[in-house]
Amino acid sequence: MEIKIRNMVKKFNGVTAINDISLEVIEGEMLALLGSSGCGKTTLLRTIAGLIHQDCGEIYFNNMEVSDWPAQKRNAAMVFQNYALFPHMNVSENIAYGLKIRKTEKKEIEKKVAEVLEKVKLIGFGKRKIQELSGGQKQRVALARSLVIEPDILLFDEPLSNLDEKLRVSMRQEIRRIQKDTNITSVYVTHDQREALSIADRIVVMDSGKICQIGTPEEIYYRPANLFTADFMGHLNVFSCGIIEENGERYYELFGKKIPIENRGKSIKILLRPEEIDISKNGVDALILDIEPFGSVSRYKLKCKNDIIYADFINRRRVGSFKVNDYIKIDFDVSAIHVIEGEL
Amino acid sequence: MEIKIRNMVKKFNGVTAINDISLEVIEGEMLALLGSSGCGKTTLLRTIAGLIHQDCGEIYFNNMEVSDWPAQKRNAAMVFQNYALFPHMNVSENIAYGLKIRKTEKKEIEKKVAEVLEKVKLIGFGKRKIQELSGGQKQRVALARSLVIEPDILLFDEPLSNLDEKLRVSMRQEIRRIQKDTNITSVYVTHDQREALSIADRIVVMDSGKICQIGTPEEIYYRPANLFTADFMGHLNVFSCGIIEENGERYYELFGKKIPIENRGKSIKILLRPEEIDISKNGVDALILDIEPFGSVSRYKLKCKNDIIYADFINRRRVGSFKVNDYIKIDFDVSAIHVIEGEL
Amino acid sequence: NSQNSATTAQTESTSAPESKAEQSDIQNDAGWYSEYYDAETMKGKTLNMYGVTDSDPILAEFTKDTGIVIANLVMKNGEILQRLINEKESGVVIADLWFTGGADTFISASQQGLLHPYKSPVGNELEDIMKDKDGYWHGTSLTLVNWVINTELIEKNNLIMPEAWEDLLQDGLKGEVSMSDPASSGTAYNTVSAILQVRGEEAGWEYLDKLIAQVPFFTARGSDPANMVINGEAIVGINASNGDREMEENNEHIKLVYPADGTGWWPQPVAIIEGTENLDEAKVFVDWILSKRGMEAYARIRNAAVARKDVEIPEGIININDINLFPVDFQANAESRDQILLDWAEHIQ
Amino acid sequence: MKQKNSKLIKILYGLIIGFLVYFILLPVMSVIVYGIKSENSLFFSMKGLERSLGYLKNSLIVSFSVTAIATCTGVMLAFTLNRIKFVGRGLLKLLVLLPFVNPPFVGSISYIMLFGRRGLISNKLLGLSISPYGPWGIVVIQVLGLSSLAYILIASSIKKTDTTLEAAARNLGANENDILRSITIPMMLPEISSTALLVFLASMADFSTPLIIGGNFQTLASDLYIQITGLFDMKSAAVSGLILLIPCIAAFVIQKYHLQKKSYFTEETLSSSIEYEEINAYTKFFLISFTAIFISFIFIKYFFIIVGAFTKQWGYNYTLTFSHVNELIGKQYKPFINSIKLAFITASLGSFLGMLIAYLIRFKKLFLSNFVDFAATLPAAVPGILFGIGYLVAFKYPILGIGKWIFTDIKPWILLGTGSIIYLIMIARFINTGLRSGYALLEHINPDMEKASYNLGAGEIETFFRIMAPLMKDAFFASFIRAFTSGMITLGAIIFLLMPSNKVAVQQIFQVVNGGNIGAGAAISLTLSLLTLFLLGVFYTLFNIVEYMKVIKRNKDRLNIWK
Ligand SMILES: Nc1ncnc2c1ncn2[C@@H]1O[C@H](COP(=O)(O)OP(=O)(O)OP(=O)(O)O)[C@@H](O)[C@H]1O
Ligand SMILES: Nc1ncnc2c1ncn2[C@@H]1O[C@H](COP(=O)(O)OP(=O)(O)OP(=O)(O)O)[C@@H](O)[C@H]1O
Ligand SMILES: [Mg+2]
Ligand SMILES: [Mg+2]
Repeated sequence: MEIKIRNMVKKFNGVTAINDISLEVIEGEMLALLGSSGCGKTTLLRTIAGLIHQDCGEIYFNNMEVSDWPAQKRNAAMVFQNYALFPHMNVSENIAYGLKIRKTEKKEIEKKVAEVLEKVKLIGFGKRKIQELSGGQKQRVALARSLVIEPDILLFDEPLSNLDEKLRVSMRQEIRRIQKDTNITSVYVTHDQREALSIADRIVVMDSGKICQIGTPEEIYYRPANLFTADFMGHLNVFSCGIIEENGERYYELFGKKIPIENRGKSIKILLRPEEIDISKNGVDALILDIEPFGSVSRYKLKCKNDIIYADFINRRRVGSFKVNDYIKIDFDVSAIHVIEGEL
Repeated sequence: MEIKIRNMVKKFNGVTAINDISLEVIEGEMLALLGSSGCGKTTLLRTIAGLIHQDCGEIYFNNMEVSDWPAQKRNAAMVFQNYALFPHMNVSENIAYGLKIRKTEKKEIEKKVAEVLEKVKLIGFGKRKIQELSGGQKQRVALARSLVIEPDILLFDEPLSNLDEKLRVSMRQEIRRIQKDTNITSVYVTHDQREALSIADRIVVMDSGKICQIGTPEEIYYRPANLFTADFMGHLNVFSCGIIEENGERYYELFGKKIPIENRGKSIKILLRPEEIDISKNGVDALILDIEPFGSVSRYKLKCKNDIIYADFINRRRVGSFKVNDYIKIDFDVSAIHVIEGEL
Repeated sequence: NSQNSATTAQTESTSAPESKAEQSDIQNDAGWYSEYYDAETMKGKTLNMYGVTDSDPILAEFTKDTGIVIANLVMKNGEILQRLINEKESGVVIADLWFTGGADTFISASQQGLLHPYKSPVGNELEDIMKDKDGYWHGTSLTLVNWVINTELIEKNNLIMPEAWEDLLQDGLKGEVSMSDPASSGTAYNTVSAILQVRGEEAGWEYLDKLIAQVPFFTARGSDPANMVINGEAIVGINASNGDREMEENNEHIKLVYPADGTGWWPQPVAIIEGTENLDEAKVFVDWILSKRGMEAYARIRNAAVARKDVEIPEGIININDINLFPVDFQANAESRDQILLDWAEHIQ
Repeated sequence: MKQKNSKLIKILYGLIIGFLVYFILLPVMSVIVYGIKSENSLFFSMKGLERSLGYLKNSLIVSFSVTAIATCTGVMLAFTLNRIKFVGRGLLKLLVLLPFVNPPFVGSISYIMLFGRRGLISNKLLGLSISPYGPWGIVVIQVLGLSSLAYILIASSIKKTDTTLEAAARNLGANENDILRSITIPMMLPEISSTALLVFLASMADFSTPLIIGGNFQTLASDLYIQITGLFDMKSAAVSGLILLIPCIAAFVIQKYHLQKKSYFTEETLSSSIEYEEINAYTKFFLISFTAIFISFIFIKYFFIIVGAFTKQWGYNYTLTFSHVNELIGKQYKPFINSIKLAFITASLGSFLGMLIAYLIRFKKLFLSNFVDFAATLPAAVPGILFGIGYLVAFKYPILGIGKWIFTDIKPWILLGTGSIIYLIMIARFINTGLRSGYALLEHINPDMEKASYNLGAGEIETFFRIMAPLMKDAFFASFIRAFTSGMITLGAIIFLLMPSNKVAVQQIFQVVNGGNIGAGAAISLTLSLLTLFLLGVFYTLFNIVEYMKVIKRNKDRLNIWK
């Protein structure tokens, strides 16, 4: 099922949640929707599901306009951000609900429910009341409830936000496997860019109800179209440089390196991701101001000349021996630089 | 305020949520509570707050037993996992609630609410109804509501789970700053070990209602006491090795390296974190099976001889040029190895 | 014809002090007299009264004359009786007076010691049948059994306007006669017992059987038949009233008919409640209501047929002298009640 | 050791238990003992028992039908008027509440004039001649009245619907029918069953409708009334009351245990809007026309009463006149004030106590909660007049009734004969309405709401007033309306306890209607209704004043923005 959205607008008494969005989701793809809190992700998902109605714009499934279709005709199962589990049913009943509606045979329902309970690691929880679950368990029930019906479209609204890393990874793989196996077109809202990078075929970055960029994870990460996307996808070192013209050559200088540039503008912005910065004997001196350990990576706050620079170094034990106030020498590869022109 | 928990047990009709936990939280420290979904984190927090009552065991605040104190006397503000915002009050009223209860002056309340709204980046949302907020906005209101009263104890139950990375980092810093400035003893439940590592003074790792390990982030990460902790804190390569005795020397072999060991057991487990593996010309050959990009780091699934090994490499562009099915040479530093004896 | 009119000339209360004789003359001019009346102390006093009808306008008149205020609480006969029983048991006396209600409940109350005997000197004016011989109660007005007839429907259905009891048995009234249940309504019980007393057991039941066949169902309350006739649910309803024409005046299509061959009746008494703390004031009221002045006010305001015969009868009121009243023995009425009701239950099956 | 509760709560709870024992259980027990103790009561003759059982059957037939019909109607009304948008909804929402301000006595007269054998609509218009008397007459009249009760109870909770659940079901492919069957209705079960219970109890205890319209089909409650007022046999009445209690208690138990198994609260306690975005046109048409027809039935009756109050002779001569209204002018106004005072105080206190008990039982898990629940509900099952007798026979003794065994000679304070006893009996009777609506609503409130408040340092009282009370506000008002309106026209329960100097307004109507002047009766009933309606409007405004202020302020803010 291919989804096409044209010029969609949605306002809530005065607040514009979606501001003229056009978007295509290709058949069988997993599209991640990334964006800051309150930027309209949930709203977009709900309009696709038909749970709220857009003020303007159309939605097409396989080139058929569905803007006026009721939700139950769309066969687009959604994992709700707040779970929306039925409190008067137990775990199994919640999961079986969609199947029952589809008049699946009782035996079949039991089988499928058992299977999906295993997939979300909730074996033995079938008879539990919803109120007797922990936050993460509820979230997994919500996930299971949508996965089990194998719909045409799957809409995930931060489906793993309350799970620990290990479970999240395995759920993610499960979701990905099911989605690939059954070729279900999926839209996956997440607040976690790492998750988006690892699960999505393409990523949409949204800001205040608008789309900032659409692209593959690689494009989004390495070739952000604008500062917002770039910054959003990971902490960013931004340098404003003036362009120097010498002997007909145009270049700019960063940490003493002269880097040629073909650009005609007067000033540019240079983006350098923290992980592109390297420790090197030939580098420039930098003072460690702070170290924030992130598991396999630590983020270093460095002072280099007058710039504050963030750098991510892998957390090897030998590296771990750097301490705050140590001096290190840092370098970067010119190819790692991403240049954005003008005043962004 | 120092918190002491002694032999606490809590069962929910048959389900043991907390199984004999003893724990101390030092005055002014930020203790992170990590553990898999459903392991009893929320339950532990709620017993500290006095919202549910333990079946056995005692709680002391500053050596005073508070086991029987009602919640309102404990002055331990909690950020609820499900927010628990008051639906009949708007954002400001929700935040002001605790202050009103404390009979703070009206002017003062207004000032504080405005301040905290700024801190959680919700300026202009004061008059909004709770039902008109997005998931992440609600979560921030919940956070603000607890922070604003500057209680003796702060209990955070996954307070940032619905926020994007950028917001999360800034909220985290804000929380940390407030906590340090006011020296409020805090317990911080999170499912995100990176968050725990970066925010906590000490970390408690829990599993099925029990404590697995307590320690500083460093201890927990580098010197896990058991396989569960080790695995939970980041993906882990585990090798079971037999110990070889030759010429009176005891050693084991890993990727062709002979590593001496003083241990007397017959078999050991060797743990190697993915980030400790390095690319090196002198290393052993490994085939790339899969690459999962995680932002600044990518996780590589490698096949090395008959072992499947996970390795994290920093995501530099030059490294990024490796592709699935490429061969690379990998190595590791012996000092990076963590050995756990016997059959864990 | 009305009952024998032997009046007892004996006055019990000859103990009235001489000094008050002068006063009594003045009051006699006003049309009433009570030896217990003391304007100074009694002015503004409030008495409590139970009753089955709204007596407020009369009580207002009383207040005008004496300065004593009376608050009246309207309840049903049974409710008053039950309250008095229980209030007596607890020693809490709420009401001082009981004015209006069925004579049978007054008899029952006096037997249970709920009433305070007071032989009012004014009571001498009343016929014996109108009062209790021990002074427990005095009748004030008469309640008369009558028929409420929907004239519109009589005309429409070409029926004979009923005048005698036999007329209720005409074919056209089948299912159109409304009557209350003698077990629960004083009106109906009085009618039944009067018919039995006058016609004798056998003939009485014979007639009643035919009457029963005309009635679709027996209503629970005495007031229901009249309402049914007003609403057009029935054509004739057996009803009881004070002799007033109010219902006719309020409803153009309604006519109140007093059966020519006799009708049941009972007095509406006044009595003093045992244990009242305002005995003197209560006696004043009894004296006042039984006086010519009181009765006249009563007749005028309530359009009631009153017990005293020397009272001028205002326009529009039935003159009891024109009506053929069944001779009734209230005491016997009360005694045979259970038996009659048992018989009745069998006859309606 | 479960949830711990503070001393305050325990003391409060103890006081409540004391109140319930004293002012509900004691009188009810008294009346039962009173009935059983008497030697000559009907109870001890087989025939008497047979007779009572016959009436019991009638009662059950009527009450079951009424419960089924009125509850369904109430659900449909609540649904249509709160969840479907259509033109004129506001008006219907107002009109549906009319039966609450039921003009006493004349309502049934109006009904008979319209639908009786020679009724204006049934006979003159449609040419029918059906007797309205009998079981169906009772059912129809009770349904018309009790559907509104059902409506208001359900409506207060329907406003708390979490529509995301329906959205989730829709999203999983359920069509509107499925959703209704599997989500919406099951989620409304607490209020539906609560309502059904109250409707059942109200129908069982209603004696006036069978009296007026039952013909020779009388119920246990009306028979009980007849026994007291006609047969002067209060003891047999007490026994009938005892028999009447049995099915009522059974209904209570069934309702209670049926509900306890499931949970109904969700994370979200309020949805921003509960209206259906779209709804099947046929369904919409059906629901709206059903509602409109039902409400027009109610309306016609009221309109006709207005006609009665302003025409020369209701039913026959429709010349306009103000004579009935003029007659009112001379009437005492004090009874009206008394009525308002009584209804207002008892309705607020009763509803409040009921809500409080609901809250304590649901959220506090206190000891004896089943007992408290039962005791507080009991008055709903006892016909008012019987309850009144209970007070009469219990509180005629000193120290609130139990002094019977202590003081034999001295005469200390006796409740009977004081003005406060009618207040107490009314409060005792109104607790159950508050309790039921409180329960129904609390089922939907996430207990974490309360916990969050404690956690922020609020004590029990503050939490109750600041968090729970506002959340339960609608339910409180629903209960208040019901209690207030019924307080304005209650007579049966207090007739044995009233002081002559403290009469209530409804008595005046009783007097007028008894006099056969139904036009004046209509006028005075109407006055009482309008007064009630007006007061309700005032209360409603006061009650929501804070919100109005907010709305006004908001609009001002908006305007300022535009400027
Ligand atoms: N019912 C509503 N009324 C008014 N404003 C609303 C309503 N629902 C959402 N909004 C606003 O619309 C914007 C988009 O909301 P949405 O829920 O789509 O955000 P989101 O991207 O899902 O955010 P999050 O990551 O925090 O869940 C937010 O600013 C929110 O405050
Ligand atoms: N009311 C309850 N009745 C029965 N079991 C319960 C109840 N509440 C929690 N549990 C169970 O107790 C265990 C611990 O729950 P808890 O909420 O403390 O987990 P948690 O560590 O917070 O998990 P998560 O990270 O998923 O929120 C879970 O297995 C849960 O299913
Ligand atoms: Mg969202
Ligand atoms: Mg939790």
